[in-house]
Amino acid sequence: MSVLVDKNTRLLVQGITGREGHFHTTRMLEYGTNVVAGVTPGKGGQTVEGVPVYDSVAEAVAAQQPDTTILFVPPRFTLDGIFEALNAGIRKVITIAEGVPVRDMMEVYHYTKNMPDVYVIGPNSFGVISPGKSKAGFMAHEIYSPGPVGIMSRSATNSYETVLAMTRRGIGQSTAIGVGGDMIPVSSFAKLLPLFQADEETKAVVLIGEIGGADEEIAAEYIKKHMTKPVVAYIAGRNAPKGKVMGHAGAIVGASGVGSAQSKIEALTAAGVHIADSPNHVAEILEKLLA
Amino acid sequence: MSVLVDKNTRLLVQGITGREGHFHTTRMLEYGTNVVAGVTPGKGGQTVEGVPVYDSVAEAVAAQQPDTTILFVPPRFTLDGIFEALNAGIRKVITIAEGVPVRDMMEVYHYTKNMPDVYVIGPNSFGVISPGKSKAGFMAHEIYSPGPVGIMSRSATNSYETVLAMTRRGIGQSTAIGVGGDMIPVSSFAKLLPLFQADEETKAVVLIGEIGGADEEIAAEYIKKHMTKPVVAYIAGRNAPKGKVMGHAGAIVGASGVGSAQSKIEALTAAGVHIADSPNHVAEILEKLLA
Amino acid sequence: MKLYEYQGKELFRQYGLPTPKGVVVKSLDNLEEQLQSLGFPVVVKSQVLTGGRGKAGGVLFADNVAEVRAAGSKLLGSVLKDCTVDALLVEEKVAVVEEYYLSITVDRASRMPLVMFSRSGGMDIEEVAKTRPEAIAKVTVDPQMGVRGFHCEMLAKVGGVTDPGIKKELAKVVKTLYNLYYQKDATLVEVNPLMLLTDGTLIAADAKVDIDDSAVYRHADIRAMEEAVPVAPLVKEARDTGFLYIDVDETGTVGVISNGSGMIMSCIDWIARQGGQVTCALDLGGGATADRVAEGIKIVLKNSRVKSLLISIFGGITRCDEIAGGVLKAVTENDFGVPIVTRLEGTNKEKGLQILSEADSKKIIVAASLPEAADKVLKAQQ
Amino acid sequence: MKLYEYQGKELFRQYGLPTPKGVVVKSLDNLEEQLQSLGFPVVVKSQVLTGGRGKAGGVLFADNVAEVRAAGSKLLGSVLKDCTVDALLVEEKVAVVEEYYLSITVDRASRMPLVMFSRSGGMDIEEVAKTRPEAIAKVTVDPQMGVRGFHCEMLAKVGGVTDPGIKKELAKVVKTLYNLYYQKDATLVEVNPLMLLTDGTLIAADAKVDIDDSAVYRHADIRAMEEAVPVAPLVKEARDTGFLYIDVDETGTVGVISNGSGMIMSCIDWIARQGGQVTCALDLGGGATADRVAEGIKIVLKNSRVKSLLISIFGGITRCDEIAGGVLKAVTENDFGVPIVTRLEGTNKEKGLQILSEADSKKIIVAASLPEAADKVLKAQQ
Repeated sequence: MSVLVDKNTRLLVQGITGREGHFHTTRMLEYGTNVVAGVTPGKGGQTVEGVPVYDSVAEAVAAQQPDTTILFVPPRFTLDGIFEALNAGIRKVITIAEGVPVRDMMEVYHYTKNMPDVYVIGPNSFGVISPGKSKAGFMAHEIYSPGPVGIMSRSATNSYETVLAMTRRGIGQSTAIGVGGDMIPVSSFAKLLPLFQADEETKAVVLIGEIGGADEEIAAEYIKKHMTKPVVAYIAGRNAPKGKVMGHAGAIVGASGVGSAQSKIEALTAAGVHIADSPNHVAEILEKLLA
Repeated sequence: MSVLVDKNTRLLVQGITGREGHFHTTRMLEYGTNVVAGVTPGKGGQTVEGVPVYDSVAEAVAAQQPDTTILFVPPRFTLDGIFEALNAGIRKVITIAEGVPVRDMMEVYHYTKNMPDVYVIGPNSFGVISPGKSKAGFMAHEIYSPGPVGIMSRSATNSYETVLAMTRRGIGQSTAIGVGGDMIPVSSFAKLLPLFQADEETKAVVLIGEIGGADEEIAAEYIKKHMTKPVVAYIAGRNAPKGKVMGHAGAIVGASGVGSAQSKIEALTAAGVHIADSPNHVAEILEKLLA
Repeated sequence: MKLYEYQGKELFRQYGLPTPKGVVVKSLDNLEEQLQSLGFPVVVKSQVLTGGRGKAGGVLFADNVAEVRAAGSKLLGSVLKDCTVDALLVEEKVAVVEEYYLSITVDRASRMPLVMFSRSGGMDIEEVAKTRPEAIAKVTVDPQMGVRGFHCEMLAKVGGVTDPGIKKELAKVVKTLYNLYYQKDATLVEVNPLMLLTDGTLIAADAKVDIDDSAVYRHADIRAMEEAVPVAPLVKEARDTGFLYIDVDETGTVGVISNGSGMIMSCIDWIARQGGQVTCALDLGGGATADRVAEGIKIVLKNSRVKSLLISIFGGITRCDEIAGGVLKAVTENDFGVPIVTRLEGTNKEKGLQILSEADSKKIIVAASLPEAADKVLKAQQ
Repeated sequence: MKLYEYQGKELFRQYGLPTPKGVVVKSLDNLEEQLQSLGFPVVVKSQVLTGGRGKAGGVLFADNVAEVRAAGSKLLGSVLKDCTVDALLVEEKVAVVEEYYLSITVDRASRMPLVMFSRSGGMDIEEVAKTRPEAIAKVTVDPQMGVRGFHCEMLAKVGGVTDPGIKKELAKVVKTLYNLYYQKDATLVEVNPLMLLTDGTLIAADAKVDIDDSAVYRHADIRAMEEAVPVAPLVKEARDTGFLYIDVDETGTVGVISNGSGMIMSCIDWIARQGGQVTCALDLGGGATADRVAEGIKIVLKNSRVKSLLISIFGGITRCDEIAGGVLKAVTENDFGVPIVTRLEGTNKEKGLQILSEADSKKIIVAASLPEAADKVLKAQQ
């Protein structure tokens, strides 16, 4: 088992004929991902590394029945691409683009918020990987190893650090998910935790958060109520710079403290989560938990 | 049992201080409906027939925990009223107003379409009544009698005819729902059929449709697949006048025949539904079915 | 509310969708002056709120002012498919490469706007729909998404447009038309033909726009167009009283008054089953008082085709005693030669029947059920 | 992208939200002419992209042109909370009854716009937030609903506005501001104070608008405002190269270069834990080539506070050999006195380490982990 992607995943690549799309299709195929189709409007009929290309997601779905899609399209076409995939009935959408307007992802979030079986990972995500089975993303897959730990991270680099530290200690991963580093990740920690809780292969979960937003606090509520598996969290940004603040709105909202590293760590601690000081520390804690 | 409203219903009346709102609150209270609160902005603190009035639905919810609301507000405030109720967490909304813009109900339909437990009845509905238990609407409740038949109708008057014919034959009703006579009813036949199928008291279901739209055809699909209880249908408008048609769009769409009385009757017949020629005929068929 | 072509085109231009250069002509006085901004040749188009105008001879061509005058003399004031021509739209002819079809209406099954597009536009589009339905692309647009690039791609692909430049133009037009449709509460927007010009741009050569009557109130610009739209006298009189008057069939002889469109349809169905035919119907809506019911009866009986009248009421909000009082009032105050069959059920039924039984007029006939009422209203004509 | 008050007010007026009559003054030449459309007294307000302007002395009052000149001489070119004053907004004073607070920002928990309103507006609103949080109404707006009458009712009720006329005015302003916020891709719109005038209308006396940088491309009017907004030289240079330069702390001594904000935060955290302090950081984003990495290093080292540089890369899209090549190039082509600690992981790590090991420069220090790198970058300064 694993979550979101595995050996049975039928992956679509939107923007497959672009530079990034082509390169990472090659890398994903090398890893063993079952890339069944690609889409680039106007390029239907071509192939990329043997993968058939279609003009639209609807045509790709009709011909190849993909169940998951990854978008290698520029940020300004991301909203269209996500909606096209959802409209064609694809329920798992992975968006790696950085610089997607906040409003666009707000629209996607609210469009999908009542769809229990729809997962939109990202934007600004490194993708999803179930080591040894399948990857849908651009992560450096060499550092991953199969194993019992599920990982969710807002930061790509911090999750790489953590995975490397784990792999060096012989602790593998069931699935690693980049929830994305933007202001509004669509399917965030609380939506993904039930998947790890239900996954038989996963014995522990790592949550890599950072300052800003309330997703870690919301996840803490879920963990408190529903998680029976141990959770380890690392929160980056305790010493992050404060931006020049314009206006009072931030201060008024911030009066509650939600969004600070301290607020997140307190909420997670209260939910029984093990707090790590660094990616390396995550691996140390896991070593003890899984011993 | 019964569906949508019963003795436990805690009803809110939006627009309770208006002429219609006040009159029908009185009638509903007389019938035994548990009207727990009313809302009219700016009239908070008053009472209507002993029912406390609040300025907003949120305040009414906090104070009286209504679970269902009925709107006696003008068509141009209906969208705001429905959204206010949904926003305050009420899951059952009954809208009687006639003349609500189509786009407004399109917005409500799509806003709620993925919410499995939300029912928006109407617009242009006579309401919902579970005879002998509770009513949320303006129907002439004197003609109803408790019994085993669930009714859904696009037309108020045709459902009254049917109910009267049934009651005269001694066939009572579990619940009667006015799905509304407008172009876009929100919760239509297919969304309500599962409630009647699950309701222990309901032994048979009556569907009163009319020409236009595809809700009867969609209901036929559901009936074919899921309904084990007998369904009787009456479709009004076989001889209805054709409006002066402007443009070709109607003809192109109409080429498939969907929306005509014939299309609906064929679809329902194929789903095993008993077709009645008139409201009176509905009662005759039921008499045999329930014998 | 149906808009004239020239009104629809005003909306198109407001949204940035190009239309041919044109002038609205309502009288032939000072024609030269009226047309001075136009080049020739021109098309002279009757402004009527119905389809099939071209085939019915309502569109003529002219190469100069004299020919426009000749066409205008022929068209202005003429009756085209039941509509009197009060205005003409005189437009410059444009050099056309192809004629497309584009429309947006509502798909009632999915409750979404439905965009239809075909490369085979023009007058024969309905024929295309029958013989080559695959040549018409149909795409529903989730209003929470709005119209997106991929919708336009699908329309172009199925509709048979492959040229990238034209695809781009088409996408622009589709998005513009969708915004107009949605923001202006339209129930129909149709452009047929949508003309592809030699320079590769698209232009709306016709405009059929229907606005949701319930939403006109929130569009000042459309409210302003309302007065130019003709309304049949009885429809207008009914509307002013708050009722809905419906012309059913010119060959009919029965009038129907009821409260609610469902009941009206059932009345029409019953009378048809008994071998009769309804000519017009009036929907009182909910809660009519005796005075207003009397007004409604007077309106229906102004239609001289009505030989007998069926009033069928199922009282909910509406009270039967008010209906009966209205019938009595109408009969007392007027000298109709038309029998009125009344059938009452629901709120205050007994009180209503009491009023009617005391009326003592041969013109007032009471029926206990809808079948009986349908029967009696036809027999009353014999 | 933060907008100046006068730019924000341009947007307000575009949406129909009234602002006081005013003139933007960038030079005191021909001052009389510049101010000729204004009546006196006026307020002279420094245009800076930071809060607390009033308390810092950036707002002055004037009764005539001479006093404006005096105020202008004092303010123009001065530095206010780190911002140089390049422009003034001179506005007519208005007769005020009350000062409200109104803002819209994003509630990241619910992913909805958050509208905040208080009757206790003005400079002390943050104090109100601390001592009387109940005096500030907070309402999240589901973007699929848009702002509705009931939202405005709630804002008025909690905010303490009871007068029906003012409530109506407030609802209009809230809806206008929401449309601006949503349609213009704002991440903040703040009006403080929103002034209630003696005639019962509301007017925006200040404007703080922040537009989502990722969405500026689709707003031509905001793109046009961009050039008036000053950007710190290193930030601009980085942006032109496609990087993100971040000022961290003026007292810091370490520079950080990495790929991704998460890693940058971790670097800052680690260095802080070791007792050091980062002064600035550069985010390369994904996929930087050697040439561009060298450019990035040059930009960071232009900050004279940087005494040592930490480059920490975890290669995914980014390749470690390109990073190493860039370090080598930067060191070879320039004569920095600053040691560079490099830590590489991920794609092509071995190739990258090989390049660095062959470099033979004392300024290039290699670290195997982030803790080691943090340690070495601080020791390198001693």
